[in-house]
Amino acid sequence: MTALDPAPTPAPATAPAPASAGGRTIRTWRTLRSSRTAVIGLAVVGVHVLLALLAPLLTPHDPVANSPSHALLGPGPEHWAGTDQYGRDVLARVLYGGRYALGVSAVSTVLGVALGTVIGCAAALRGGWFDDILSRVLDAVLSIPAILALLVVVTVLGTGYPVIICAVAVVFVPQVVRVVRGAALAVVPADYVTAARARGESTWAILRREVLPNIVDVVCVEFAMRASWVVLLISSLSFLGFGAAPPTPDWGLMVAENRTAITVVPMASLAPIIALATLVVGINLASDGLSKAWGVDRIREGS
Amino acid sequence: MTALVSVSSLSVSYRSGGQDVPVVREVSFELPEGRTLALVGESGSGKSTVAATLLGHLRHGSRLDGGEVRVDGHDVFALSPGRLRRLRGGTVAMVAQNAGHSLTPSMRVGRQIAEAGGGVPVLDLLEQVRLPRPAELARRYPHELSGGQQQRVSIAMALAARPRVLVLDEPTTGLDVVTQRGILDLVADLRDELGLAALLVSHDLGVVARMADEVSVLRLGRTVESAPTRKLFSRPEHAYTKRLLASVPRLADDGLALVGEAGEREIRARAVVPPQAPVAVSADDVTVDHGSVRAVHGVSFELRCGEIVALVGESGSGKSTLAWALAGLRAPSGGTMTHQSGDLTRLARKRPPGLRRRVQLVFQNADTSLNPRRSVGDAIRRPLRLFGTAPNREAATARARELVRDVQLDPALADRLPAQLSGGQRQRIGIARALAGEPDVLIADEITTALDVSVQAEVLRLLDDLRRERQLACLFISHDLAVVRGLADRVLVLRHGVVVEEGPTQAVFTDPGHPYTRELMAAALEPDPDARPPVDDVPDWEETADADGVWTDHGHGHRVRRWRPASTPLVEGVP
Amino acid sequence: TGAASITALPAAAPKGAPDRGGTLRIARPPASDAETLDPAGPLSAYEYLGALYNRLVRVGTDGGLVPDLAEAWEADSKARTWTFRLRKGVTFHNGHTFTSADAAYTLRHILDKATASPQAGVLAPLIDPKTLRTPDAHTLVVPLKSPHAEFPSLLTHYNCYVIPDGSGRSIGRTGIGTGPFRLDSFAPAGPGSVTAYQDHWAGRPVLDAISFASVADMSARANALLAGQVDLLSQTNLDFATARVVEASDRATIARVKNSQWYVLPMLTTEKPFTDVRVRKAMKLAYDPEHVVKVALQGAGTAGWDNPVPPDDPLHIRSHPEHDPDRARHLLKKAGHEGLTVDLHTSSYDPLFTPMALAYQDSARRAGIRVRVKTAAADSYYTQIWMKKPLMATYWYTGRPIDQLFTQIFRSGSSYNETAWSDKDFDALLDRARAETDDKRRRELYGEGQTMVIERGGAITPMFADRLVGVSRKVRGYAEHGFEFDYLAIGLKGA
Amino acid sequence: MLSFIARRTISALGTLLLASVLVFLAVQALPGDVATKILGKDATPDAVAGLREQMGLDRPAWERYLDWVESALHGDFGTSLVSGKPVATEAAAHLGNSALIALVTVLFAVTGALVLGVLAGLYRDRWADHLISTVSLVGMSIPEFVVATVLVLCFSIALPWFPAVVLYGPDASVGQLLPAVWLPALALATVMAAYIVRMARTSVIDVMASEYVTTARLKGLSTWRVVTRHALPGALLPTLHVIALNVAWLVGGVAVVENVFNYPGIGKLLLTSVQNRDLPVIQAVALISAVVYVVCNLAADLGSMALNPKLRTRGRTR
Ligand SMILES: Nc1ncnc2c1ncn2[C@@H]1O[C@H](COP(=O)(O)OP(=O)(O)OP(=O)(O)O)[C@@H](O)[C@H]1O
Ligand SMILES: Nc1ncnc2c1ncn2[C@@H]1O[C@H](COP(=O)(O)OP(=O)(O)OP(=O)(O)O)[C@@H](O)[C@H]1O
Ligand SMILES: [Mg+2]
Ligand SMILES: [Mg+2]
Repeated sequence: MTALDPAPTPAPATAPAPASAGGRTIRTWRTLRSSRTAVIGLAVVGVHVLLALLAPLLTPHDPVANSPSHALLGPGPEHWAGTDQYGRDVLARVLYGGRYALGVSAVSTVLGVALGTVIGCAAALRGGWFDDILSRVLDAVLSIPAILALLVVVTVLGTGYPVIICAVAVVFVPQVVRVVRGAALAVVPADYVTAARARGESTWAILRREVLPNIVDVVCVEFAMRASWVVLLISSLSFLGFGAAPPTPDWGLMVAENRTAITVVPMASLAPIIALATLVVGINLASDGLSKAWGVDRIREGS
Repeated sequence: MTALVSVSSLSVSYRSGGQDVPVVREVSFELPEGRTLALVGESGSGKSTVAATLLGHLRHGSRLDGGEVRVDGHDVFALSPGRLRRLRGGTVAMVAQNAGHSLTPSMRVGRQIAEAGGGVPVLDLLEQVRLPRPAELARRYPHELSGGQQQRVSIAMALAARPRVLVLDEPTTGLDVVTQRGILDLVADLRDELGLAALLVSHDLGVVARMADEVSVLRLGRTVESAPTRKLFSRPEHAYTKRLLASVPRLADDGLALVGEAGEREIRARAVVPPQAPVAVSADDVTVDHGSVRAVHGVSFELRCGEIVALVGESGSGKSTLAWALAGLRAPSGGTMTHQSGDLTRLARKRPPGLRRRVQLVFQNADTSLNPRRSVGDAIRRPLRLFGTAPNREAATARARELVRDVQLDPALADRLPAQLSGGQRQRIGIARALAGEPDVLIADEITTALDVSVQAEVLRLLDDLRRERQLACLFISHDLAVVRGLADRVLVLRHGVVVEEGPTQAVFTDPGHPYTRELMAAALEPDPDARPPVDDVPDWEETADADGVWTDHGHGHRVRRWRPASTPLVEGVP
Repeated sequence: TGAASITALPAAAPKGAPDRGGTLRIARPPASDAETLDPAGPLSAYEYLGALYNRLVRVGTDGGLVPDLAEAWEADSKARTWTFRLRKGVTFHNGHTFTSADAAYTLRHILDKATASPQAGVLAPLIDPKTLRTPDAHTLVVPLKSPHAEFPSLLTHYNCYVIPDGSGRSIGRTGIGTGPFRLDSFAPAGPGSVTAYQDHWAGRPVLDAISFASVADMSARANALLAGQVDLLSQTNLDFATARVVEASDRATIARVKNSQWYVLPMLTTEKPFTDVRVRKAMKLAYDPEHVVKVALQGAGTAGWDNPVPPDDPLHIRSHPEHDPDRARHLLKKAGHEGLTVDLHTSSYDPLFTPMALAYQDSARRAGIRVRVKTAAADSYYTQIWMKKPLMATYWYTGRPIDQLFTQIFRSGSSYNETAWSDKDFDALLDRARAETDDKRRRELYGEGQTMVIERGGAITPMFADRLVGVSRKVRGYAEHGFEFDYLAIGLKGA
Repeated sequence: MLSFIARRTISALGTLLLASVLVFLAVQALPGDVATKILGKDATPDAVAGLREQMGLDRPAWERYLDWVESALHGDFGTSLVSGKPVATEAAAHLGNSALIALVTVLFAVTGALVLGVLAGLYRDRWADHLISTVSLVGMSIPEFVVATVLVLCFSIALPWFPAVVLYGPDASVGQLLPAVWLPALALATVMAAYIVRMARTSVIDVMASEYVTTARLKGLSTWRVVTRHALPGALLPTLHVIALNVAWLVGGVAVVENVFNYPGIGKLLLTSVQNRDLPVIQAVALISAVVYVVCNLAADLGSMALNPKLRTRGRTR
């Protein structure tokens, strides 16, 4: 389009030229809304969050109260999803379990992604020996399976929310660093970063003003993806008996406790499985939608 | 006799955000046997889309809205898949826009040509497109070939099944002038030899003028004018065509061409740099290495205030490297560079702020030189604050708006993101950002290469205005001699990191001393079918140095590196 | 309701006579990766022992002693020297004849420090290995350091299986005994098998062979049974849900071993507030064992009333203080612990710990005691919690004769004294009971001992639980009580 | 090319060395009394004390590290604190068994996933693509222990086709283990395939949209030829790394699945050794997983070198 051109140029004419920050949010929102997968995914996650938050209102039952006279009941008017072998209400346990799954994975993912982002950006920007050594160390850390690292951390520090949160965060940092570093490396040679360098800006200013805003999408997608991994990982850990301690209403634990009884009280193990699967599917859909909306290829970037 | 190809009221659109966006609207043309039709127009005008319909191809997501394309009497969009396959390659073949991307990287080029069908042996085809040592070349992978060679392989591939129509989509974009000339000559020869009809897509009016029998000008998907080449170039009718033609810089212009609303051309007299103007930057014997590669080799020049010095040379000759060294992004490995107020051999972050501010770089690609997530106003304010040119936020905002106005843009644009601006607007913002530090030296590295001609004309004019008003010294880097012609006061011709010729623009263009300069000029294409190249004889040559030194002086600062006619001829494109 | 269907679980395995022959497949939890076949050692592979070896005496179904390799035994009048008359015509699997030398060696092997036998702690104070005498090939004389009228009962322990003379170093691998089966193969924490020993002194067993598979995960064991891969789960107390699944399947069913384990909430008597006997007493009076049996066992067991001696033991006394929350409250008040709050540690190590803890918590509330149930990791439960935390949940297998039980778990300084209870009177009472040769009088003394444990000890013993054993529907003649498993009679129908 | 292989191999070795340091340090941090663990619940305090003395873990850490690395290089990983057997033989037996599962898994997952992924990519936005994408999304979202449990329920309890658990020890022969391999492999393959399907789909879409595939089509080639000759080599490249990462992931994944099936593989060894605080075994298993990871990545790099002529011919004159 040329300025000599009497015809108005379409792009600027249609865009109302909003302020940059607000414009971004609006744009993001619009792209998100246009992606059906993202909407469905976010809705599913949202429902999960709501159910977890409103758990006490939604069920009159205590998720950890044993009631032997009501053990192993099928679904009925009193216990919608039946009870397990201790007579605990399955629905209550699933609802409260969402708090654990969401809370722990959200906090640990935030921690891990935040830490990983800072380190990854710094590595990409500093380059040189710092980057070399860091990449080596991260590679070495990555070469140890996450589940083993987690088992070791949990056995060292014992189970419990803070430990699991930190452990998961720490285990995921290298993977986040790798992805973020990759994304940042694509930004660092861009001319606007070079321009900032030519102006003599400080590393931190370049990171904050030039690099970070351009990888926000990658970081967000990474966040969504990690969250789904974390949910799965934590449930695996609980399943193996290294995660949540009974009688915590944890989904992985519920499956472990009830899987042998699946023919007698199928809901006791199916309900947590369904909850787990829908949450992860929701997160995956959301991150798929996000990545499409932002043009980030999530598989290429990570996993 | 009916035309081999006939396109009638072709309309194509694609869906975006739930809306149908028309890309091609009611385009019609006919292409008789043995003729060449050119589609011209600025980027995004729908040229490639039209071209691909000749092969019955539409991009993913786009849709035929109306009209039909007949090739050899058949409606291509009605053909069965099998017949369509036979049409492709057999009747119509395509040479794609970017040979580097259109060859499968994991397959040897010989096999790629062979599988295109036809009975012609691969080696004969390779010979036909004038590729030396075809047997060895056929076993190479695409990435082992130079851009020119890749393009020749694409052509060979298109010719393999002996088609009757050749669709050439920007066959020379991305190639340097010399290579481009070679490819065009080849295509012209083959067309005549094999009696092919050709559809040539290009945004370069020079190429079109040289190759086409007829021209259709596209704009926003519509044909604005359609005429035989000679007529179109001599008597354009539509104002848009006129403006387009007028915007193309020519080797003959002695000063910057200003293009009017109706496409009238007016040559602005060159600004006079007073001989006593102070020297802003002087470089002496500068050498820059990329590891073991010596990219710039002993370059010396002086740049005075208010002067524009052009640095020309083919791709890879070291132009950008020199620019980066001046801007302090790369440390030279030898020689000195000094500014009035300090030493330029140091890296930017070690230069005192005052010096950093005075030497500013404008990047080639306006798309990538502005942070896509920050408003353009922000981009301009940042150096204002950093260099302390503006004492506070309000002053910076005010000054930024002023700068936007200085580059002839609406200050309201300051709130937009780069993606909301056109290419030309973005490039102006890039310049405004460079001006924010109130520099006295501006390094412009191929700042117009990515722009359409009309936009390019504006940017050049802006630069010329600035140097007149602000006495800016400017190092203007380009690979296009014609662009340099109207703007620069002096020219440095760079080849393989070495300056082969330098002198006042006037002198260099009227009397190019070095065969390399002559080669560049001979390869330049004028938007005029009758234009004769300013030079036609380019002798084969090799470098010499004798006792008198390496330079031959032609007076008035015009000097040429010594050379002598070569004993063995060089073959283009052979590594 | 659910409760009804649980109590509807069958009381015993299918009745009827087995067919002769066949291979019984048993899934067992491995004792450790380092388990051996040495019966005396701390890591013996328990299931193999009864098949491969015999003891001198064993425990009968009525809780009394019955002959095994010893046909008869008698003490002198002071119960200081015991003489065992050994069975004749018994051969080891390697063809050697069983003699008194083997029996004596077995005792010396247990007492050998290098063996690290858990039973050494019980026997060493009684026996000096040098004084063992074998007057002839079929007589073993055991002089005791102090009188012990119940001494033979100590030899019923599963550490006391008889091994050939001098085999101490190799027995862990060879498994040569006199039992109904001989060893085919054995891998620690791995598979193994035994085949019928044709020359067994009591006649050959019904089965041709038994194969053992070690499966650590309980659900995996249950799955193996359900899938028909194994016929019997040993040492596996199925939880009710799994039991119901097993019962409902057409391949397997549930057999019950009555009162096979007792559950304890040991209070560490060295830790406050349990140093005060009034607090301990209050903790016991405060809850209703019947409630715990109902809640935690769904009725599949017997109330313990804080007496660790199983109800079917002939020496068991029935009397016990009644459940009395008011008195408990009163006692606590006197001890200055009104409104006591205690932490009770449990784990998923055993499926009944947490239900028991919760039931106790429920019941004790009426006495104003606040119990906070804390769940600890299962894998480190016995290293971090047991004998370390003031109040926790644990269990023992029944089948220990009363003197063994008291000596091992309640006597001052004994190795498994999980309450760290140290009561001079109790120790003296034990000594007196041992020395008492009059059966009636001795029975009274052991009765007094039980009362002491109930009144002063640190162990809250709410219940004896039935073990729910998963067996294939083909299994016949399954009989197990305490540590006794009938390898001779068990067989398969339609094998 | 040779120099590329050499460089890549050396850097892989460096990574391994670093990983060994990390493993050693992490394992040193493990608390818990090994002696109590070995002797089990019924251990007497005396026995525990004796054993603790015997093991003598009181030398400085770096000394033990050097010792460990040196003997590990000779194939000696020490002896298991629990079973007293050489760790190397024990780990080798378990590793072999897991390799059996891994082999079947990778075979299933990779071939199945590639076929499905390519189909989805080719028929993008049609029903086949939607079906495959949805199934793979669900596959990704269900943890492997759930898949394993369901498989046991269906194919060994309801329909007794496969054993529910493995009743053999680590020394079982391939013939003994073979019937038990399929269900765990299927459970792992489901999860693993999901990732590969998605990756393959995306890269096929990318490649199919590339100019060179368009050019190949416009040459008049048949779809089959365009896909197999032009699109697949390019599409496989990025998939290769996802496959490598997934194979490395198997090491962790098997821990869960082997636990469900009582399969005597490396994953089960890992779990029991962590539970038992069997330090030499943990170290060996961790190191083995690191080796697997590094080797897989190395293989992927070399594989992509073979597929990508740009890397293969690097250094050849142009
Ligand atoms: N899926 C699509 N199908 C067709 N056209 C599309 C599609 N997506 C975008 N377009 C738009 O169609 C217009 C025409 O594109 P086309 O490639 O034909 O232009 P062109 O004249 O060849 O431009 P250039 O000189 O940049 O190659 C452009 O504005 C392009 O952005
Ligand atoms: N970072 C780098 N590392 C190694 N070699 C480089 C690097 N950048 C450029 N070169 C080489 O240095 C030489 C000069 O490159 P430069 O970019 O300066 O050329 P140029 O004249 O600007 O070309 P173009 O017109 O394509 O922009 C080329 O041979 C190029 O291959
Ligand atoms: Mg185009
Ligand atoms: Mg350049």
